[in-house]
Amino acid sequence: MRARAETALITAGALALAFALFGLFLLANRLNPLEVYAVLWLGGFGTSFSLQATLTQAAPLMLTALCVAIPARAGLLVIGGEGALVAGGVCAVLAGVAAAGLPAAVGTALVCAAGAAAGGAWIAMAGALKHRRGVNETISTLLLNYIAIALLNHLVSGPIRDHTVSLKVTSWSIPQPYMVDAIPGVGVHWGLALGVLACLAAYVLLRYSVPGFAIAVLGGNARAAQLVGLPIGRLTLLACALGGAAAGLAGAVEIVAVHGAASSSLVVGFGYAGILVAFLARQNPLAIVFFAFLVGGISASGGLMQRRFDMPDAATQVLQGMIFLCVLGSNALYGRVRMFRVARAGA
Amino acid sequence: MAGSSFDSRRRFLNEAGRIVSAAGLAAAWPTLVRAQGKPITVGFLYTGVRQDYGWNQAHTVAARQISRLSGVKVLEQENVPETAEAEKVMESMIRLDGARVLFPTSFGYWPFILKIARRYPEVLFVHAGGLWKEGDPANTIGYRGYMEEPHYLCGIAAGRMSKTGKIGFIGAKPLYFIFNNCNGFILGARSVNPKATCQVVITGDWNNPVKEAEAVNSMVDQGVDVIVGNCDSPKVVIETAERRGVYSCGYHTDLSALAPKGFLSGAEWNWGKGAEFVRAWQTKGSYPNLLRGGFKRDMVKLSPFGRAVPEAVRAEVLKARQAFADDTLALYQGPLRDNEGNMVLKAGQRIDNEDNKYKLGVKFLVEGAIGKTGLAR
Amino acid sequence: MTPRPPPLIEAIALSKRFGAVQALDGVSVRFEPGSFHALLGENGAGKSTLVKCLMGFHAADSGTVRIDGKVHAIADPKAAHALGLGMVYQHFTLVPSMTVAENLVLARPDLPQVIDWRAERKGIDAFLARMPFALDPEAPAVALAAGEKQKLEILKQLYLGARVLILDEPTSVLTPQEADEVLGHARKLADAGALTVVLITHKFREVRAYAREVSVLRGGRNAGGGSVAALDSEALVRMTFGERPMPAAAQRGGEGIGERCLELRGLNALNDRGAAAVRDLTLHVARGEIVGVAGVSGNGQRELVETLAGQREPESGEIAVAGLPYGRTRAEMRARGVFLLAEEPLASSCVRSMSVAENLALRDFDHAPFARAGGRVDFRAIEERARSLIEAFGIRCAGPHARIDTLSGGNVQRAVLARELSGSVQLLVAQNPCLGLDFAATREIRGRILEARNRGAAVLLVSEDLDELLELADRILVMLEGRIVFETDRAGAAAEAIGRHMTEGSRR
Amino acid sequence: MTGTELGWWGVALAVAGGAIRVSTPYLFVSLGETLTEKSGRVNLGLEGTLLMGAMSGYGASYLTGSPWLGVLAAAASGALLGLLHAAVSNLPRVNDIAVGIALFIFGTGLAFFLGKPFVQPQAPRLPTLALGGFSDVPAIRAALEVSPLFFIGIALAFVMHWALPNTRWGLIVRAVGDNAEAARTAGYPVNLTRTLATALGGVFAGVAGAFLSLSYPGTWAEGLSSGQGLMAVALVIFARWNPVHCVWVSLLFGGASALGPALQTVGVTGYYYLTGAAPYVLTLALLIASSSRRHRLAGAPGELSINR
Repeated sequence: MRARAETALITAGALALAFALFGLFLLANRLNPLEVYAVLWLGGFGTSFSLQATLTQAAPLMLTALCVAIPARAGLLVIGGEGALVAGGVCAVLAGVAAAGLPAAVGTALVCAAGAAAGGAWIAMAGALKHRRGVNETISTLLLNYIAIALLNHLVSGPIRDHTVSLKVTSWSIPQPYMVDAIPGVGVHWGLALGVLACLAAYVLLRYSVPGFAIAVLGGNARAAQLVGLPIGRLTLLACALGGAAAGLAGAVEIVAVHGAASSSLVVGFGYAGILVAFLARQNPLAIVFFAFLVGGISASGGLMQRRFDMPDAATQVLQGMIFLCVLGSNALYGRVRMFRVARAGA
Repeated sequence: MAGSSFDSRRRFLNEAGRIVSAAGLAAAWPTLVRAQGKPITVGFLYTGVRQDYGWNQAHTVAARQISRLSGVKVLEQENVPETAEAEKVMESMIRLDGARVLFPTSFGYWPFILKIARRYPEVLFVHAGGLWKEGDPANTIGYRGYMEEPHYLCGIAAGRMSKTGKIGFIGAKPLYFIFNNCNGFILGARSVNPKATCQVVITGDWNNPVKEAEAVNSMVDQGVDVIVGNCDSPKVVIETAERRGVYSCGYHTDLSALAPKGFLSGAEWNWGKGAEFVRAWQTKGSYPNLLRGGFKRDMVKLSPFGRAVPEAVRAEVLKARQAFADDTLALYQGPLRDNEGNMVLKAGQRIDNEDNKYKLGVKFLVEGAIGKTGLAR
Repeated sequence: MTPRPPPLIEAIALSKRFGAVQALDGVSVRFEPGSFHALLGENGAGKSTLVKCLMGFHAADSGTVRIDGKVHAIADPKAAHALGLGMVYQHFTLVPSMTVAENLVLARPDLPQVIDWRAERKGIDAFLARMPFALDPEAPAVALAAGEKQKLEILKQLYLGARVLILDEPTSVLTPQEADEVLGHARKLADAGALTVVLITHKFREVRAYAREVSVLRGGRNAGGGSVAALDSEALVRMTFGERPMPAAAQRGGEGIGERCLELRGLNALNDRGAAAVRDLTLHVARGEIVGVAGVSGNGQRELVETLAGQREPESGEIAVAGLPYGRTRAEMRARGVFLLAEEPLASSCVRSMSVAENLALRDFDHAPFARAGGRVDFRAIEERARSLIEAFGIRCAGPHARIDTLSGGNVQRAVLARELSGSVQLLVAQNPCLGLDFAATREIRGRILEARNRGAAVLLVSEDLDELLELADRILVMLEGRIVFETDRAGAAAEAIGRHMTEGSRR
Repeated sequence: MTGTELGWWGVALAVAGGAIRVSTPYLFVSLGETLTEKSGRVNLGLEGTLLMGAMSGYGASYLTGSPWLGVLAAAASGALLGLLHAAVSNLPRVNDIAVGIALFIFGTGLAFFLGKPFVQPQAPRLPTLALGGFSDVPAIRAALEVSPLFFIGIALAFVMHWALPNTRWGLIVRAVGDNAEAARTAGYPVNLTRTLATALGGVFAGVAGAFLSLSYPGTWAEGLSSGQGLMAVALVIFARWNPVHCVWVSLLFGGASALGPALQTVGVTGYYYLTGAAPYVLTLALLIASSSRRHRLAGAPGELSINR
């Protein structure tokens, strides 16, 4: 228990430092930090409406953050959320179009499953390359991001393009009944519920299930995992597939809850923001729900800050970058904070 | 690093305002000022940066114009992506800032407008896509100028000025209005030089400076000496063309300042109608749900001519503009073949310049175009 | 450069404490110029700490260091180099991708900004000519054999103008033949008066063969010394080990040798650099038998154990356990009772970030009672079993929830032992199970291995400690350059003969 | 006008010209990343550094009127971000790849935040050397109008190739990157060396940014960079950490980017996305071909986190 308190305290300290530094940055640009933070609170968390905006932003981040957190549990650093999301979106549309005529709920479920499967396969490729060929997963998933986006653009502007839509270059759209609208009373699309559920499931799976324990052993010490005969290849693929499935699901949600078809609007940086959320949460699926909410709030309030202070929209990126750097830097403090030293020494 | 004070930023915004020729506005000015009505907040959403010399800047001009109306406060938000976030930004402006008229400027915002317009009947949504159709909410307006008309005029200038008879069109994405503009440009050029040909390059992105510059360079290498760019920010196309010493035509806003030597003219939006919609909403007046028009409805403009354009060519272009205004000149008229040899319009067939349905369905490039639409017939 | 005579080095009453451990307690030692001085003592006797104080790695709590009579406070290795002190470490400090010449030049403090390689090469060639052993200056360090790397380390110190050369257990990675060559050359340099050599070792053979003076440390304190000629081996043993009784040989029992359990035929495996490490190896271990594999490290033992542990893919050859091909899968390990004690338990068979209880369950967390229906892990059951094992194997720790990396080396090995030996062991592979453990822990672990054998387990004991093999093994094989080159049963086993085979037919 | 019908020959010329124009940013980021990785550290944040360089270069050139001062400002901003990356990565238990991604977000945000005032105005651009004077075909003249930065980049590649084995600092950087323990034993400061190497890597990436905004395509806009910074890591692997190979690899990547538009001008349309993605597919294929489960990529520094 003490270790968890240590994590909370150090992370809180890092966040405070980041907001302080951003305050100085605002002062340097002749803006009053207190006013800005008041508006940030109002825009992101203050009113029920801004909460809706925040949750809308947070929903995809929960899923793309899992795409980093689950493989991290197996000792892999995967940054392929963007590519898995795009792959998920495209396959979700193809599944929806191919399986038209099903009852609405079944159709929606099928579309989401197809998206998750595609995303899972996309990142599992990187897992296979890592296990079979020793290819570093960080670089391969980075390259797979660009390849996925190129494939999306090529498919959407050619083979699977819906020529009846003159509005923009977009793919065929899935049958209307498969679309879902907002969760009644919350005003945010079902992606939010799926995101929270996925985080809970990931936490329980990684913490309490046999495969979860095996993945943790692999992540902790691959040589020990080999020594006790754990199937390293299968565990690597499983961790990557689960992570990819989460990001693929985020892509499918963008289809069933927002756009109805695949287009370049799928490529808006949810994947990269997921990396930030995963590291803030120190790869813990439960903490991802909270930090996705925090990062979503900052992004959601960016608009209001822009309108009220005529401040460039990039301000939220600067703040997120500062938070990321401070939290990463705070890793150095673990084991150093005197109060918690007793916990670590286990004497 | 350079100072980042906001005062200098405000100075640049005003400078952008000045670039637009005051003439167009002066005419409409007196009527707008007199309109009184209860104070109102108007919100603008942009997909990119406001001063991009392009699509967003054209709307900024309208925003400036609206902000000068009495009792009107204008809010602007940049870089709003075409995702669920756009819906939330619109609601945020309505609920937190009390906006009662919204201008979601990007093409891709339309589905989100339809989604929330019914929930906020007290708010007017004005969209620059001109996509309103029967059954869409009453508190939404689709308006858009037929930019193919000014492109036709630029085509005439290009046809006259081009020495090699080879002109170039760079499009961002394979969409109907890009093809209409391209066809207008080619038809204008071939009306004065029947043998003129046009290289068509699609970059694939609304905003990709490197690809746009590469497209200009490879075109000029093929002997092209007049180029027009249809992307969010034509700044790179114009500047690169100027550096390669070839002529160029503008799009969205007046880009003559960027190419003193090679600039011929340009196709500009006139979103001025936006101010009329705001006034109508303020005074509970009537407003059209769909407004599409060319020169006849003063919804498009022609940039001032560049130094290089001789008097004779200017006269010829202005005559054609007047013909558009008087509706005596039809852009699409038979006999017309596409660049794959099929007969698209038989002799005597004439498409009215405001035939929106036909224009939405254009999937072909006219004869003389080198390049494919990539669209199934 | 005219070789100045090496300085007289005197350490007077040096003391150093690391947390709870008093590593040095008032140790005094004197290295005469041009002498070949051995520092003898068991693991953990304070030998390395003493020389690290001399080299400026650690600052002694009290005591002084006098060089040619003048007191010096040596702040860091750079200061030590300036005074002519050079040290060769147990682990290599070479830059793999750099050539021999680059590694030599790298260490020079007065390296010019722009290196004139022609002049440097002339200097290096002249220097190498003076040295007793030669290395190709253009060869990249990564391609050198272990012995050549050790020579390069020594050359590096001499090239830096070291006049006092401290060798910290240099032969632990060399074949005895390479060790003789290196120590022989060092002795010649010392006799020529150009160099004082301080050899840190725990091998009596080397002290007798090469050292002129010896100082013995035990428990961080002086335990005698003097000129080697004047001391017989009994005296040296008494000084090194003190009055402790020699470890009583555990009783050998059990029903004798059963049928073959582990069979290897024509096994080939590569090392991390892709060079052949295990060559066409054939051996078998029967039930109730301990087969010892002797050999100096670096002859393929590590790769052999890793192949058996599933940490390395064999190139070719067959592995059979209990008559069936063994694919090193978890199911086979469980079904045929295959267990393994790896060399560094924390690095090879434990997960640092997990608790003692979880580490104890690595072998069976996926089976009842630890895995419940639906694939749920029952942490309470894991904890209960852990408590009983901690009790049974005497693991000193802060309870089952303590992280395993908070335990001492001995206790980590006990934990691994508890995990590996608490089941029904058919085949046990152990590699240097007592490396770096204190005397009591070593005796206990060797006892448990013998118990497993007495209960009928087949044991393959790979060890670099000849005494350990002589004490435990029923049969001893010698592994040299990836092959089995000699075999003897327990009765006929003689340290001298085994030692010779460990070195014969070495590379040069 | 002697504009002859060049047809396919024109495509080859355009790709060659494009290769030179578009490869220069790739060259600088890959050289910068090579140096940083030689010291044992990976900087995925070069995308942010590139944009900061483009912005500060364009801004300084606009405010001072001298494009070369702009390049200097870009280099300085690159150095600052490099130092920031090193400062955080030097801390214990901090993953330098995660720091890189943090800097990617931070640098990009800062560039667009401070860059707002420079989107509108036109800044004086870097001069170009007209090497095509001998030919009267305008296309050849245009293709051979090359920015001096291209030649500076190639020169720096050879200088770095010479310096790594022939200078004291070169040896130290290689030692720190291959076996930090050995470097520490030889008395060299590991973290300080890596900090300098990362800062210098930042300078290179900053200059790459300045090239984008001051030479080709010569504008400051938010869509300016398209992953060149992020791709630096892949480029370096492709070039086997050899500075001279970086030149060929950059030309290859530049050529691939120029292929798309050039093909369209001769009517081969519809594949612009795929040709754009060709370099990434190529890099992944090479990575797969040259990796092996057993040992590291040839030439890879030992201490690189992406190798363990």
